[in-house]
Amino acid sequence: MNLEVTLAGKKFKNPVTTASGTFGSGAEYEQFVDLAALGAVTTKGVANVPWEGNPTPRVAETYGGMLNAVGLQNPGIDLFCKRDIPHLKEKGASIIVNVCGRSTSDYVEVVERLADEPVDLLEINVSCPNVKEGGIAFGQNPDALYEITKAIKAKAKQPIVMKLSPNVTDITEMARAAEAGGSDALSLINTLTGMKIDIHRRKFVLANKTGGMSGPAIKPVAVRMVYQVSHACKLPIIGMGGILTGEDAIEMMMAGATMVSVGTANFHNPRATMDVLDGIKAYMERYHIEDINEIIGCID
Amino acid sequence: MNLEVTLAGKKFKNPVTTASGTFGSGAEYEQFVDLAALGAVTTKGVANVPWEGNPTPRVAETYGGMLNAVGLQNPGIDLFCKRDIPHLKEKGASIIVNVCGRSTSDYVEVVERLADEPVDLLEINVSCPNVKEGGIAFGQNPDALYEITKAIKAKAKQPIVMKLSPNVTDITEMARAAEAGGSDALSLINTLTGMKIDIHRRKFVLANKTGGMSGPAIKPVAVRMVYQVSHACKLPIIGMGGILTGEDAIEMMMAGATMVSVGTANFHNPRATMDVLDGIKAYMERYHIEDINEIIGCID
Amino acid sequence: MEMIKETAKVVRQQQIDEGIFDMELSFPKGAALAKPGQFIAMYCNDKSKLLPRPISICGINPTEGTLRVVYRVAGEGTKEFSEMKAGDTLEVMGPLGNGFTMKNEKAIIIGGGIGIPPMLELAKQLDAEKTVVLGYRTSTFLKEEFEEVCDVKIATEDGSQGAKGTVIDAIEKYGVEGKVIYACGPMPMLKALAAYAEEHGMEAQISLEERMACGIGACLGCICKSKTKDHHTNVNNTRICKDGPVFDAKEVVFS
Amino acid sequence: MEMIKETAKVVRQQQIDEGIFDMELSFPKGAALAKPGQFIAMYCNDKSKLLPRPISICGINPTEGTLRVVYRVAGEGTKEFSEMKAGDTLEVMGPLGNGFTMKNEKAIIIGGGIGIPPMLELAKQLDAEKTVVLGYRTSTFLKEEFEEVCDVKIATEDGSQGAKGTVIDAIEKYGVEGKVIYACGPMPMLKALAAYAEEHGMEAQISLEERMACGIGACLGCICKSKTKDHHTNVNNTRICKDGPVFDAKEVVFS
Ligand SMILES: Cc1cc2nc3c(=O)[nH]c(=O)nc-3n(C[C@H](O)[C@H](O)[C@H](O)COP(=O)(O)OP(=O)(O)OC[C@H]3O[C@@H](n4cnc5c(N)ncnc54)[C@H](O)[C@@H]3O)c2cc1C
Ligand SMILES: Cc1cc2nc3c(=O)[nH]c(=O)nc-3n(C[C@H](O)[C@H](O)[C@H](O)COP(=O)(O)OP(=O)(O)OC[C@H]3O[C@@H](n4cnc5c(N)ncnc54)[C@H](O)[C@@H]3O)c2cc1C
Ligand SMILES: Cc1cc2nc3c(=O)[nH]c(=O)nc-3n(C[C@H](O)[C@H](O)[C@H](O)COP(=O)(O)O)c2cc1C
Ligand SMILES: Cc1cc2nc3c(=O)[nH]c(=O)nc-3n(C[C@H](O)[C@H](O)[C@H](O)COP(=O)(O)O)c2cc1C
Ligand code: FES
Ligand code: FES
Repeated sequence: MNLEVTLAGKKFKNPVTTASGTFGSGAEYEQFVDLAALGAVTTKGVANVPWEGNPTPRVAETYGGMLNAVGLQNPGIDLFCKRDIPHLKEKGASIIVNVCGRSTSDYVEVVERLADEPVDLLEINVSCPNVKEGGIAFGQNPDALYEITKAIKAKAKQPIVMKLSPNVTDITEMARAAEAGGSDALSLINTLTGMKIDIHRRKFVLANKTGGMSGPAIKPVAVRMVYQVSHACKLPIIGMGGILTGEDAIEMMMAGATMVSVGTANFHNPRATMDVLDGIKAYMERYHIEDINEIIGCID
Repeated sequence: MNLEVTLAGKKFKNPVTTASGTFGSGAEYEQFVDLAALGAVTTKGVANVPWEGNPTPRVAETYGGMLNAVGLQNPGIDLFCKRDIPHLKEKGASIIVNVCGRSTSDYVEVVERLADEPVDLLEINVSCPNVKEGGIAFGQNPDALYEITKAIKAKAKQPIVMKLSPNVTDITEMARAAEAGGSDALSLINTLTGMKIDIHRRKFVLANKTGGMSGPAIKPVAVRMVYQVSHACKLPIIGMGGILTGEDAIEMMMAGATMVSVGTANFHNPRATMDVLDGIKAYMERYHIEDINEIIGCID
Repeated sequence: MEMIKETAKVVRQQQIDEGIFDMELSFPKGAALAKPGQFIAMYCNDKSKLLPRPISICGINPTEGTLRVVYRVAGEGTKEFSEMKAGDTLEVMGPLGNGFTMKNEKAIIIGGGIGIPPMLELAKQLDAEKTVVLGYRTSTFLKEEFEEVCDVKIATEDGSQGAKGTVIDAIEKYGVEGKVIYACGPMPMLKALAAYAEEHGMEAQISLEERMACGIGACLGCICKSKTKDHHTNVNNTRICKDGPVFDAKEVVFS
Repeated sequence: MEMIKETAKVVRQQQIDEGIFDMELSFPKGAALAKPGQFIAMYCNDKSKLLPRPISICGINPTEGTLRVVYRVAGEGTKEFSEMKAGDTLEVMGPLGNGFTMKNEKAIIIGGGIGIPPMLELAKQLDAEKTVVLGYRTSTFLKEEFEEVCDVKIATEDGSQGAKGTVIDAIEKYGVEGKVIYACGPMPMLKALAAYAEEHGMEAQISLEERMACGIGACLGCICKSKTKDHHTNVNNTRICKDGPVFDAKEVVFS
């Protein structure tokens, strides 16, 4: 049974990675997950300098999902390169680094800093709804997305994967802008912007008022967008949004994703990534599928 | 305890209505719900002529919600006026008619046909993601929305309530376009476009491939958009999207809705509208709220 | 049509075949109203699944106030039901739909696969000369119960019992005759029976299936194409949950 | 820190006060590892609620392989737990967090409201001269169990028992003294205790609460502001679930 997939010229031993921000840099999940058994570990968004993130409360549960407004707290690229990358390498993991920034030069600085690091892909988060500057501003405007993609691509040593926001009228327009800017692959979806009100205290549950919605509740939107994007441009896709089981992963791949990220599911079940991988294998066995690549985008 | 609300100059005995398309024209729910006890019955989208709708399967369950691609099957305005309006009036219900069309003239024809009918409000569905022509085309483009609003408003005898699609980058831009076009109120949200794949049959679950997602899964998006719109324009709002309980309704009203519609919840519990109403009353009693209007948009 | 929405209690549940469960529900008001061919909407306790599951009524016991359903584990919802034990409760709504119109004419009662259970109560209640024809893959659940009522012919896909092939093969092999066909089963079987009935000048009442949301005629989720314009929406669609699930085969447009 | 994720069985559950439940869980591997001040993540069986509920460990019985939790019904999740009976199962993960650092110095063990349960196991295990001070609204759940361990002082909001007011009122009224404060309770109480400890030159170990998602330090959902830069993210935030929930009060920036 072949589980290996190739995305943007890089080989991954299987299609399962972690959704940025839900898995730290892997260390926290090591008691539950063999990091080397994953296709890759996608790390929490990292910026050129440490970020404090938003005030608390930062997370809230919603029906079949959750909201977060962590605000990209991160240790900055220096500590990340010194501590997290070596640790992941030592554990035998392939690495996708998620990059965030407030301005184009922030992103470029991080990308340049990673040039000689043993990193497979750079996932560029231009779709975080929880920070005031940068982030989503690039992710909701095709021209801005094109420009920043081009700027990052010019400096990146590793293939880049622009991560798209679902909070747009037409996701295919954004996909094409990233493609035109030189992105090597696309990652979708980031979170849907949502809000929860505590009616007893008459307050927003999140200090940030709004947060990004994730989890199985949003899966139908994610599957739809992956399908649309896979038909609108030629780039390979890392699909995510609500994957809880192997069957969810298969669905995302049938819609057109070459790899899948498991996010919120980790909070529900710390072994979720492994369960997803096992579920994929079980599906392949049941239907006598020799090569996982057969199912990618298999329906039109 | 006062539950009466006024929206676009019309008084409703309480803020609870039904979400269009989930309650037929009321008759099917009469065994469970006293139609006169509702703030209003909002009827299934009606066009100038009968529509066949989409092929089946038309509905699919999703995590915490569902997809539908009914495609606005409806009997046309003639049979609607002859049968459904008199029936609702006989039962003592206030009526909000949801109007659909493929072109501006379709909408205008329906609206004119309703001029002398005992209808309180006209809810204009320019946001149905499940029909090829019309519908969403108007709902995702602010200029088109402005134009059609203006055209309908010019002919409408009753106040009009443009119903907005959540499948947009900036809901406030759409709200302002409808306001500028003369809409008397706004209704939001319609469904989020989603997709479900049957991985065992390798087929789309819905014949239409995509469908509109509704139910509690989408509530955080709905609350966020109601909140944003209530701060972006002056129009009163009918809020909907995932309301299952009285507490959900209170949340939507705190976010800025004057009335709330109960949709998918009816499928889960045919008495949902009544339970929502009872839940609102219980909340008011618990917190000694004399007038429901106090809580509308009570948080910033 | 009167219907009830209530919390019902599981009185008994047992597995009767691979993946097939037999559940008896205490639902007195529903049992008092139910007719053969109607169905109930069963709601999941797990709240991530909101829509009710439509399941046909397999047995009606108004004296005990119970309804019996026999169902196959097809996905998450039926899996949840299958794990319930006597004493557990769930929300149910019903009886729903029209049910069969029982005629006092020579009848062939036909069930295919998981379309077999709804025919049992009809076989019991139908006051007419009757033969039951059942189509199975291999294993023959509920067969003995039908045999207590009347003559039963069998078809199995592999021919391990009865005729090899479909219910039509069994009808032909055993020369089963009648004026009215009552049937439930997979779409291809119903389509074939509709053609068979037309060819032989028989009436055919067939019970259809479609994905449902409301179960009571409000959402227009579950329509089938009909030859005549539907009274409800004035188009060539009719609602399976409300105006069916049983239709005169002549009224149905098969795709 | 080792932690376990497993299906645990409810061994016993009873209501001990209005809205307050006492549950014993069979979770042998967790019980073998747990320390006072740690907590467990309890998952709901209803799948519409995905995030685990953090609940402090109130009792540890490694011999029986059980952990005890005492919790207040605050919303849907704790409501679900409260309806469980002996024999029911749920997923749990733990033990989580750091727990209290037990010092052999004269101690004041302080609990306020639903922050009282986590102090019971500490009171039992702490090998030092100690007084327990408990702040209640009115009704005094668990008080007797504390009294079996050591001297207990009470404050109630209405003064119906013990000192009227807060735990600080009780400390002052009864002249309770010590070198180390161990405390859990609402934020205003902890803030006041931090000030009190500083004023009196005492150490204060306080257990904090925040909304959590992962419970194990991965999501950065549950931070509190810290005076020094955190080893993990290199900013003035520290993770309550992983580096807490117990902190030296001097390290915490109260908002
Ligand atoms: C009128 C009617 C009577 C039925 N009677 C029986 C019966 O007596 N015994 C029996 O085993 N089955 C019966 N079915 C089929 C049964 O409803 C489905 O097998 C069941 O809904 C599957 O639910 P699930 O959660 O296990 O599957 P999932 O695939 O997880 O369900 C997902 C969604 O799809 C719907 N769905 C899936 N398959 C079907 C289907 N075949 N028909 C309608 N909806 C479906 C579910 O209701 C649910 O909303 C009947 C269907 C209809 C329409
Ligand atoms: C470290 C720690 C230890 C705790 N120990 C106890 C204890 O021993 N006994 C006890 O009764 N309570 C304790 N709590 C509070 C308890 O976690 C919440 O009351 C519980 O999560 C509420 O869940 P719910 O589903 O009933 O409420 P809902 O309001 O429906 O919960 C919705 C979401 O908010 C979260 N949430 C709501 N209130 C809180 C809160 N106060 N703290 C953290 N998350 C919250 C829930 O976990 C859930 O994700 C502790 C909290 C923390 C952080
Ligand atoms: C707590 C949390 C933190 C996140 N942080 C990041 C981040 O740092 N960078 C990023 O690109 N996406 C981030 N995301 C979005 C996820 O990577 C993912 O796109 C989204 O959650 C949808 O997947 P899911 O439904 O499987 O969680 C975060 C999501 C969550 C829930
Ligand atoms: C089966 C179904 C049919 C619908 N038909 C219509 C319609 O005819 N016109 C319309 O404006 N909205 C229609 N909607 C959208 C609902 O009115 C509502 O906006 C949406 O479902 C969100 O609310 P809910 O989550 O409470 O269902 C339909 C929704 C469903 C589920
Ligand atoms: S299921 Fe709603 S009309 Fe049949
Ligand atoms: S809850 Fe995730 S870091 Fe604490």
